[in-house]
Amino acid sequence: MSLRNCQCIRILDVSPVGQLKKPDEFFELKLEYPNWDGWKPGQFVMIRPTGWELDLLWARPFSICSADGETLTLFVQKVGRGTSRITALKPGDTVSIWGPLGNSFAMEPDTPTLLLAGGIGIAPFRGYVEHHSHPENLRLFLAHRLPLECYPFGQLSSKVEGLCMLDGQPDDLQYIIAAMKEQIREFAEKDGLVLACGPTPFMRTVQTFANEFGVRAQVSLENRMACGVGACLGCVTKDGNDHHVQVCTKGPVFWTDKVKL
Amino acid sequence: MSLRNCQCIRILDVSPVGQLKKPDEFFELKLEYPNWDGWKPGQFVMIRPTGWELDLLWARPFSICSADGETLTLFVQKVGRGTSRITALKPGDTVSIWGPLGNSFAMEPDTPTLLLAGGIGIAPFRGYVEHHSHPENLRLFLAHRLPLECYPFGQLSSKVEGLCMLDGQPDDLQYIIAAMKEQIREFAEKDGLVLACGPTPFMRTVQTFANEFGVRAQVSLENRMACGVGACLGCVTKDGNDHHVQVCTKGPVFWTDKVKL
Amino acid sequence: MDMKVSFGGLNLKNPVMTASGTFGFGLEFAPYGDLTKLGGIVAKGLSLKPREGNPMPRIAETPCGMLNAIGIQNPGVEDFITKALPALPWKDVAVIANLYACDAAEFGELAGVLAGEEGVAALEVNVSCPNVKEGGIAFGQDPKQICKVTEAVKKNAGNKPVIVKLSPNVTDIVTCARAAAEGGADSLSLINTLSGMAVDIRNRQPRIANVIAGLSGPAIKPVALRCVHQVVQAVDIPVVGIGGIASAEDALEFILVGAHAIQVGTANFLRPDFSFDLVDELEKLLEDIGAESLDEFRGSLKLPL
Amino acid sequence: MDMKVSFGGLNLKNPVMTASGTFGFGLEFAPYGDLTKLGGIVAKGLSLKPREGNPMPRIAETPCGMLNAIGIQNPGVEDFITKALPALPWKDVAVIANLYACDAAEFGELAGVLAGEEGVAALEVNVSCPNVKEGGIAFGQDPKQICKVTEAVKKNAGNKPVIVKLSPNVTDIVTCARAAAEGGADSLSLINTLSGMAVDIRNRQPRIANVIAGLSGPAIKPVALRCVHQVVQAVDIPVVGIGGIASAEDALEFILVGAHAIQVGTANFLRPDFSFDLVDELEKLLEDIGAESLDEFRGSLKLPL
Ligand SMILES: Cc1cc2nc3c(=O)[nH]c(=O)nc-3n(C[C@H](O)[C@H](O)[C@H](O)COP(=O)(O)OP(=O)(O)OC[C@H]3O[C@@H](n4cnc5c(N)ncnc54)[C@H](O)[C@@H]3O)c2cc1C
Ligand SMILES: Cc1cc2nc3c(=O)[nH]c(=O)nc-3n(C[C@H](O)[C@H](O)[C@H](O)COP(=O)(O)OP(=O)(O)OC[C@H]3O[C@@H](n4cnc5c(N)ncnc54)[C@H](O)[C@@H]3O)c2cc1C
Ligand SMILES: Cc1cc2nc3c(=O)[nH]c(=O)nc-3n(C[C@H](O)[C@H](O)[C@H](O)COP(=O)(O)O)c2cc1C
Ligand SMILES: Cc1cc2nc3c(=O)[nH]c(=O)nc-3n(C[C@H](O)[C@H](O)[C@H](O)COP(=O)(O)O)c2cc1C
Ligand code: FES
Ligand code: FES
Repeated sequence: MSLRNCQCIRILDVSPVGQLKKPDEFFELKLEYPNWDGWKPGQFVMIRPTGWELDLLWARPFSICSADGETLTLFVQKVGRGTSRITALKPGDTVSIWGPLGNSFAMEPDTPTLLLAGGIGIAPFRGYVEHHSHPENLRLFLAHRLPLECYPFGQLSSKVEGLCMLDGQPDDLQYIIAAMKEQIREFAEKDGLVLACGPTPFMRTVQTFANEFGVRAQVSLENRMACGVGACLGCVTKDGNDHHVQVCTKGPVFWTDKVKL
Repeated sequence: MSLRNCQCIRILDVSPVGQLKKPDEFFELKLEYPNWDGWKPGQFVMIRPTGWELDLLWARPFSICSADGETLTLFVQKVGRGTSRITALKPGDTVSIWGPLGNSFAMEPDTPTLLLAGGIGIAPFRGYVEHHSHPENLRLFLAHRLPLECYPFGQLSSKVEGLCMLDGQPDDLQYIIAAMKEQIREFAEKDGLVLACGPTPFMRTVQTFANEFGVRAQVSLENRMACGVGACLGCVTKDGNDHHVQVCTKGPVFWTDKVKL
Repeated sequence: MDMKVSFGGLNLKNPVMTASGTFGFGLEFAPYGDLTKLGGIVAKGLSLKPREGNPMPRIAETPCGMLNAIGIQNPGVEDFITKALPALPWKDVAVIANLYACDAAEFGELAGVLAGEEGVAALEVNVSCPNVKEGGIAFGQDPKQICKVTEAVKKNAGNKPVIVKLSPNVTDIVTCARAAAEGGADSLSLINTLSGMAVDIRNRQPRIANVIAGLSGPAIKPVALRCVHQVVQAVDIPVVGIGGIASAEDALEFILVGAHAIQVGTANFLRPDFSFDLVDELEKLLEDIGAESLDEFRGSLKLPL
Repeated sequence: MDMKVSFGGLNLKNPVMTASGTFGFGLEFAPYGDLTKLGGIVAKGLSLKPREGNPMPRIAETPCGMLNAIGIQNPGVEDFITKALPALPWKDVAVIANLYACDAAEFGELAGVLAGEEGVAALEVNVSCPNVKEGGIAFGQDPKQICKVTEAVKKNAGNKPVIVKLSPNVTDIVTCARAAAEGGADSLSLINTLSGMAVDIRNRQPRIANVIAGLSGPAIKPVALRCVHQVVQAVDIPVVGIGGIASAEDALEFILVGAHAIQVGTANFLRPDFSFDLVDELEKLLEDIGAESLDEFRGSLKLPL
């Protein structure tokens, strides 16, 4: 098991991604690599900037996007007060960070694997692709609301087969859902694996189709979290037996037949 | 009456004063000049940095140190959470500011006037000296705990007669009090005016000697303030008739025979 | 969007009022905005006789809040009527007097003095003042007393609407609200401050001379919302929401749970022009979130079945 | 400095405990610090039968605080005894069970089950849970019930010390404290959460499925300090201070007003190593402010005459 102690580390760089159209929604955060002895794609960290005064109490959870022995990279979408302040951090600022937390995505190098990302849900898949020994078995499908350049899609589609669809007009959603269904059916037919990360409605859709076609599938949940360590019971979801389980420790990744969304 | 509307203005510069010995206790803050049609030495402003979240609710009061049509200068001592954050502001950051507030020091150009400053209490006297038409009638006495270079003493002692005493050792205080007494007696004898600004115990001592020698004297009080406009009644002091009066609007400057300390 | 609101005998041009004790007599804020822009001004607490209030220190900052124990320092109701009231633009903004007394008879008397004042739009009864030692707490926390005081004020108030201001320092705020309604209150305002305390570990003294003080500001907003919600659900008379409002979003939260108007207290200390700006921001935010009208939005909280 | 503290049948190596519901069963925090460094660990609330707790969402952030309505989700007392307890280093740190039930008889039964467990240092009785709809509120807010429950627990607790945890959502906390003392409590812990609420103006829904939830964190510290102060002044049994502690200074404030120990709740979410660090910081700060000893400092608040 990897060390999960809480550390105070320095920000190396915060840079907006896809400046051109929407300059300040997506950010790549580079931090000093914490003293970890490993991590797995799908795991996440809790981050709380030092010197946040007390009016934002909680840390915020972010998927580990990528890491080498020197740098930890996160991919952060600015959606509210916490992410606004996190993306305004400057090099040299410090954060409390604990992790790697939670379980990880199934990794079966020889199985055809479909990666379904809804928007920012692409974050953990960057690490997944980097960790995968047979990227030729991977296909990445991204549903995106903003211009493609806002996401780390290019970095991935150079290594794996990539598909993307813009969710820009009201009608787009139905085409995306239809395409997703088709993809899931295809991977069910080749006895593949489906991994998904994105907003809850997106995860529900994936679950429905996975059930329909009987394919093995995992979804990563983004429930609100206070502690990240399984203690507060604020982040729970229902498992297959209708029991409340912590998303932070029993997840964030769940097999679609073992979770109620 | 001058305009006292609340404005959002930019910080031009924040620089530590007297770096050498104690690098981060005293700061000179330069701000854009707010759209005022005037101000008087002894008046103050309330300042609250924009983007302070809600865990420091109140603005903080500071004496107007000096101002020309372009720049407003304050002199800030870091003593707690609020002043720590104010002195960490960067050029371009903005603050809400309202003022000029309160009354001002008596200004009688032809009267020999003794300015008694305790530490940071020197701040309003910089403006006083600059506004005075006969600085040769002024004498400045500063009791200081930190090295002299930490205070804007040099700027003033080039224009007026300046005396200063270091309050460094436990014994120093009694000598300072004795010297102050002597000074006050001297100005009483020449029918002068005594103006004082500093911590409350310092103001009490001034009051005692002023009474003893029957000299006209004013003290500026530094009570904690929430509104700065006379509304909250959190800053009151007792006047000569034992009535509670607001320091922010009836003061901060009081004649020593019209206030109970 | 039409921001006018009428309830409990009051007609306000918008739901933004300022809370008693945080806006002086209103005039202190005239240099920072147009007083007639506000929905209403609740003046600082008034007693029959002038009061010097509590000893110093009286205020302390706390996490996202503040403590105060001013002790209803005020020049007395007569002074208000002769000095502050005539100086206020009461023809163009509802000026509400806030009444403080220590028994029902005195409350009645106060109401009688103000009943004839054309410039006073309504009377708000402070049955809760948790700051003042002399029996303040017990009396605002006892439904029977609340009813009695309300009756006494109502009896002498002539045609002035009566707002009863409730304390949150009770086991059951709904019982207190019912007691005020029973006593004839035209509307309720809540909450007053929570009973709190702060100490200094270095000098080992309380930070407030009165030791116990009233907690206000954003920190108490969740408690205030809960109280307003409970009272709106249980009582038929209109409610004015107070407690920790520091943004247009906060104000709309109170309206969403069913408040007809809101009062801004501690946030007036964030910036003296806060309440003035809030009037505009409130209307804009209502539009932004797609509300059809203030009436449609008010109380439209969807509760789980 | 000697940080040991003994009170109400408990001997702790220092006054820092973790509050129920915010530190899991303790084991969740083992990767972040040495559990045996703490003065005590209060485990999450236990009921006789397993409980699924409330529907989601259960938590919301508020200014300097948070709301929770977990609803005492727990695997039941038997599961605790067979799984978590044996895994905890209870020989080297006081492990305190927190009991939740909805009537006195059930509380007694729970106490009976735990009385024989060597690993349990004391029982903390949660008479206040403001989160759970089924009668939770009324029953923790009624002095008679508090006394009855305390008696029932005490009767079955064997030689385990009993701590009664009080709710601040009452008109008079002193009466509740007296009732617990009368029922035989060895000590009191306070405060539990304040009853609060949050709503979302965009989807017009409560932010917590249970609608009403418990407010905790720095926002409530002034209320907690006031409650501890009032109880310490009025009641003879020792008090554990809880509510908004987020620094060593906060912890010392509670000790200054007279608490024997303190519990850290919401601040465990600031950083999972918060409570571990607090142990060191507390000792250091006590020395910095020139206290002679913990005993000398405790309750040394200078009140005005
Ligand atoms: C395991 C996990 C991994 C995550 N990975 C990433 C990541 O790699 N990159 C990234 O940008 N975000 C990620 N998130 C989501 C991220 O944590 C939230 O966006 C963030 O906490 C929002 O904080 P805020 O203060 O800015 O928003 P708030 O002001 O708290 O809320 C703003 C809006 O966002 C919604 N919201 C806030 N937090 C969440 C949440 N946790 N889940 C769903 N909705 C929320 C609120 O309902 C509100 O509408 C992850 C979440 C989890 C649980
Ligand atoms: C009219 C007026 C003019 C002032 N002019 C200046 C000035 O020109 N330069 C300057 O540096 N300071 C000035 N002050 C004092 C300044 O406002 C306080 O130092 C500041 O508010 C402290 O805020 P803080 O958050 O840093 O300290 P806090 O964390 O609030 O307190 C830190 C310590 O300082 C004490 N303290 C805090 N505020 C005050 C206060 N207002 N009066 C006395 N003690 C206090 C506290 O008791 C505590 O011991 C003035 C005050 C007033 C009322
Ligand atoms: C400094 C101060 C003085 C107050 N004085 C009074 C008062 O005289 N009468 C009254 O009914 N309420 C008084 N209050 C309570 C406020 O009107 C309001 O109910 C409370 O502060 C909660 O609102 P807030 O959180 O927006 O401040 C006072 C509050 C403060 C902060
Ligand atoms: C998520 C959460 C769960 C809680 N669960 C319990 C519980 O099971 N039993 C209990 O007695 N108190 C429970 N509490 C209350 C805390 O123990 C504590 O009394 C309260 O949070 C105030 O302290 P704080 O401000 O330091 O958090 C819970 C608090 C939180 C935040
Ligand atoms: S975030 Fe606390 S249990 Fe999952
Ligand atoms: S600071 Fe509010 S009255 Fe002076």
